[in-house]
Amino acid sequence: MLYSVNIDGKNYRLELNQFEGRWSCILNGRQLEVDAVLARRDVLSLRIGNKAYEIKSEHVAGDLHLWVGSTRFAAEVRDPRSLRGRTRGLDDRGPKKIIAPMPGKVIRVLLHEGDEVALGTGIAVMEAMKMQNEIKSPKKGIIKKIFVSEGAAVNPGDVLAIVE
Amino acid sequence: MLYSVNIDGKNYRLELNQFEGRWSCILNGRQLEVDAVLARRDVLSLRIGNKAYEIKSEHVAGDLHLWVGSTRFAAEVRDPRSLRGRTRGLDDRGPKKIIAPMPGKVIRVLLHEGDEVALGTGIAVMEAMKMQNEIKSPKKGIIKKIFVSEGAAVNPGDVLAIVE
Amino acid sequence: MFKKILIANRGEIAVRVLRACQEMGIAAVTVYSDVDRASLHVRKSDEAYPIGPAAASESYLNIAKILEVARRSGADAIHPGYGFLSENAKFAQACADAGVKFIGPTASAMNAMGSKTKARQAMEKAGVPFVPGTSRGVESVEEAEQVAASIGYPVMLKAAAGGGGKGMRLVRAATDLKSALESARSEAERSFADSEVYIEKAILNPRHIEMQVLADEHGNTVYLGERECSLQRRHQKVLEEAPSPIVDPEMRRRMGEVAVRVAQAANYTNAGTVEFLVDQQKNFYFLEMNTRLQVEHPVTELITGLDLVHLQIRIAAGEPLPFTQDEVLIRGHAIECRIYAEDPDNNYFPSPGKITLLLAPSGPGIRRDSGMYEGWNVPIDYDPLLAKLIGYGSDREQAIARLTRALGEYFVGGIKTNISLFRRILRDENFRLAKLDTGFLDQMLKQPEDKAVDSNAAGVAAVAAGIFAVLGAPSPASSASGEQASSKWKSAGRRDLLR
Amino acid sequence: MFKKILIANRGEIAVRVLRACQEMGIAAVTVYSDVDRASLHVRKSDEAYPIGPAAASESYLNIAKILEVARRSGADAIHPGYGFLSENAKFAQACADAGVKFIGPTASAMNAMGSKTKARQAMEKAGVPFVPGTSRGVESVEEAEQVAASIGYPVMLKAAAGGGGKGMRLVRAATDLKSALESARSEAERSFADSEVYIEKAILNPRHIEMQVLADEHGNTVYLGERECSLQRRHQKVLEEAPSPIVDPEMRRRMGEVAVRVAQAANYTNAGTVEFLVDQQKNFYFLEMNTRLQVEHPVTELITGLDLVHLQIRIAAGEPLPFTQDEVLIRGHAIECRIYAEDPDNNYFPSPGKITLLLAPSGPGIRRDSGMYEGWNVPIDYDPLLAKLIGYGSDREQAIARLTRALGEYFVGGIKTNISLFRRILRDENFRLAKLDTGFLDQMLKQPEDKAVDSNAAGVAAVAAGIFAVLGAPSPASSASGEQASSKWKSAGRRDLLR
Repeated sequence: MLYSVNIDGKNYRLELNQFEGRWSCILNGRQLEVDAVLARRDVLSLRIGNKAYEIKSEHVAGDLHLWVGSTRFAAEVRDPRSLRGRTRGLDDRGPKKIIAPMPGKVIRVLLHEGDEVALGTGIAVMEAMKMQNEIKSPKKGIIKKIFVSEGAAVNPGDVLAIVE
Repeated sequence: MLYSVNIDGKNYRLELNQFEGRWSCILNGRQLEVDAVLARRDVLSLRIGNKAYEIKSEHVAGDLHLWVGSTRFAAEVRDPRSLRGRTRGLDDRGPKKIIAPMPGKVIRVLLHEGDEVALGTGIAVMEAMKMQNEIKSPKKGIIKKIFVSEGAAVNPGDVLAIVE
Repeated sequence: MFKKILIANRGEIAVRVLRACQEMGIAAVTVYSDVDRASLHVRKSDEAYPIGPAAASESYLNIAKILEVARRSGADAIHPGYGFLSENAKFAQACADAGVKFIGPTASAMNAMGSKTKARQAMEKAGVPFVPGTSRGVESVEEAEQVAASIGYPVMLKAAAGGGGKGMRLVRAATDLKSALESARSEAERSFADSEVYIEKAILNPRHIEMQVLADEHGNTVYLGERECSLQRRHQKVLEEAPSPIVDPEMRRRMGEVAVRVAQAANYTNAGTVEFLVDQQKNFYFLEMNTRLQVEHPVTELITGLDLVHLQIRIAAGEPLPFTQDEVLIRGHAIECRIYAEDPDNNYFPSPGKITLLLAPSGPGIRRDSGMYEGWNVPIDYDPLLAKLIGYGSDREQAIARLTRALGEYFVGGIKTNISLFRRILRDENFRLAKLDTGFLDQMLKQPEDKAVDSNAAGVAAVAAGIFAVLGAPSPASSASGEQASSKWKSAGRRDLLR
Repeated sequence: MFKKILIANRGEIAVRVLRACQEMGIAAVTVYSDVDRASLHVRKSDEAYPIGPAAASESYLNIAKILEVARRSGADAIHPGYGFLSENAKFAQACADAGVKFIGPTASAMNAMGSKTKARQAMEKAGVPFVPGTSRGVESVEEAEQVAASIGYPVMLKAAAGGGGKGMRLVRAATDLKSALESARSEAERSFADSEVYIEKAILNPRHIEMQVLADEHGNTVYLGERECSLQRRHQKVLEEAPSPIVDPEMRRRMGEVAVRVAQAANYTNAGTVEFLVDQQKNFYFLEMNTRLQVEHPVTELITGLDLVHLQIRIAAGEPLPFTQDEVLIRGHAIECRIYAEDPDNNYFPSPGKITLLLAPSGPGIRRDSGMYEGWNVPIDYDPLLAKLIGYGSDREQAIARLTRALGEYFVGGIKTNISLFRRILRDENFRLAKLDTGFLDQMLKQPEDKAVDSNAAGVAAVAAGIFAVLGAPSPASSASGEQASSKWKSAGRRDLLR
């Protein structure tokens, strides 16, 4: 099986086949001696050569993370033949959406539509788990639209505002 | 739903219905206020009235065990309408089979077919996990048949001998 | 001894107290809000009572409901944990009035200490060392300006009823005083329903060191050594250790004796903590007394070998302290990490949700006090403290080493936690040298993190990603539960909207 | 200090040593047999090497294979754990010859102690107190009968190369001597490839108490207090505690000094344990010296605050002991439960198989050293020790209380364990009164267990059974994995048949 794997933004070409519990593996043209056991769901005991690794797999909000020991990597796997997998990063262009990073309540809206903002200017204050957090602008620009008002409950992924 | 539940040999008549996360429960004609949450697979957080219980469910070799705190109960559940569930205990009558209680090796066979045995007489010695264990006769009688010889590898449930 | 104790709390501390009850053969009654039905403390208790909706004011802070559960269950004592009603004198009084023993100090001792300004007035009489400032709330901006000018900037504004950094503001210059006072007041009002704010001289780069005391109801008061709590973010403690690396036996004795004097001045009983600011010359100033068990009590337990919750219960049951000051034996070093559901890579935003995978550390020198389990859905409604990981060692270096090892074993999948923050703190050069002050963490976090991309590890991740794909992971089970979690948040959000 | 340590073991002790390596910044290399690929020690290591089939003689006991891994990996030291090659002088010598440091005593110190009869001869010279008997193996039944008659029955037959009760027989009368000697010899031959058996006077109802010693390579030897190991079944330790309830500071000093003398007589270095039999008048007799880390070392770690594996590694690296005898501070009480995969309701038959659910205890005073995890398939090929649960308390009563609480939290689903046995021991009246001897456990197990059927709990189980049925449990996942496990046993069995 041929995979295109993206790890923290870098692409890898991975040829991987399993036969009677043994693996053959070519990563970016380099042959690797691989031995893997799924210890339990989402936990892989991996050997490459004689180096041993504990790998944890995690899905958060649709994203796949792989942990090699204590280091986290964002991962995406595509099988070119079946065109499985997703592309991403496309909707980062154009006006930036300010997304609620957590469920919570909007405590204060600090600006109005049409206000100018610098990178890092606070736009709203949210409260969750007894903590208040300022939601900041990800870029310099003008606030095109604000979708929430004070006291509103929001969910992660909800669009709070758009900066252009 | 109506169930016939057997706990450690005692039968219970259980009427149990779930509606929008709430339970109605009648055990042997007595109405109980029941509230249950499956904390994770095989672990139930159960309230009866305001008493709280942690219940663990376990399947070993086809048998269902329920642990109420640290107390283990053998359980069997039958739904009379669908006739699900199993009956058991029938093959305990007649000649007794001596079953291997663990995987391992037969180290020694202590008796021959035709020998008389008392309750608790050693019939064979098995070894597993570095320990030797004597397999004893469950009743007084005569050894009708021995199925294993010294050095044989056996699996749990294998019949080692029959005592009549 | 009590027959049945009601635990008026949730999370890891409810589990902590529950364990003490089980160990002492005392039945444990818990209470829970609607979103906490599946909590560990409910599952582990002998009796559990629902007390209302998620909002703490309608459940864990509702005195009437909790006393009603005490009555119905026949509990003869209540342990309040920390937070919630633990420092509420009205609650302590209501317990006394209802004939249920409150496991903690009396309402009057609490009152004496509950208001920072009142405590200051009482302690001044007892000759306890203080940071210069007002002993009462300031009435007006003008008064604040006068006081600040007389003690000199920088000054610190503090809520009289405060705690946890709420209503606290550092003011470096007169021009900032007015707005800081207003925002401190409004935060104090919001957090404690009490807008009283007072002024102190700000000690720059102080250490925050606190002394554990224990007083029985027969007049015996002892101190159990100090805790170094200088590692804070937004005035919230993040990591605590005992003993403090800068406190020697002589300084410990002096601080301990002041702490005992503070407790005795208030007729204090049960467990309490006297907080000090320590300046760079090792002068210590009384800050406040916390009239409850502290989050960080385990580090004291590990270096003294004592169980503070057992002792709290014994004291409340009228037993005398089973040891004298001389018998308190401090050995080794302990460090606690507060594991929060928050995202260190994203400004420490809270991160509730479903825990899809939990690998928990154990082994030599590791204590884990946790309220979470695999499959649990961390609610959005409360403090994000999930667990405490505490490392003990023969010395500080070994405690750090063991804790670092244990943090490497800890994995909480499905939500974000601050575990990586602790890995960073524990390998920080200044932390290892014990060069600590309350500004340490802000300072450290300003440095760009040394995120050398390990290209070998990235390659390993690539191989692993492929293997998971071949083996059919993501397993349908795990991604399904992820969706459940997010839709649960959504419905929680909708519920809020409909209120 | 070493850069890389090879751990020549498996199970919980391999994980224990691995953790110490991680804590000390030393890379850890592990080895595994075919059935141990999925073991925790492999998953957690830096490098892992396969060394052959399940049979220990072809893997964990194969000196050539292990030294080959040391060479390939570039390990500069080997930690043998306990069991397997840990007390094999040939292995220690082979390590020395290969230029790899063996973390333990020298081959010659091992040889001096490895044969119980040789050790006895050496110790007699050093004036160490002994149980009357032969200092060498008996040649014939006639000689045995003579010796037994002269020291008087009952006598104990023991394998010279022995350990773990193998080749050990109690003989109460002359008529039983011949058959006992034969079976002891054949068991000794089978277990140790050495049929030498010697005779000692049997001390009836003795306590088994052992003293931990530590010796560096610069001539410093200290003792770290005793462990009470009287709770045994089939001569296998089941539960150990420290300190011993009958040893006072004066007796500890006397036993400790004898233990240090024993170690010094053999030029002993690194960690070792001197075992004593203690009779009802508190006389103690030298039994043997175990030239390795003991399974039960954690109880000593908890009462002294030291890490024995760190110290073993430091000593092997040539460091002097970092403390003197006077600085050893014993505080509190610790008890260890050895959690075995065996069925206490069915004559303690081993119970390998797949762990379908694992709930692990934690919290105050609880240490857990474990080699298992949820989803792991316990192989049939090795010792059934799964984990050790150790409880610490300010005193023995609190240690018992905490351990009892923690055992209640412990759940290992899918296989049988002896957890219930420990619950029974810890609530036993005589155990609580510390009326212990090596016959205690057999005595206790002869009593019918007080299995009062809790009809309330049975009713609760009935309700729960129904709820699991409604919720769709047994889940397909768990029953499927159960089948996998049993078919795996079957195929393992078939493999054996085909050999």
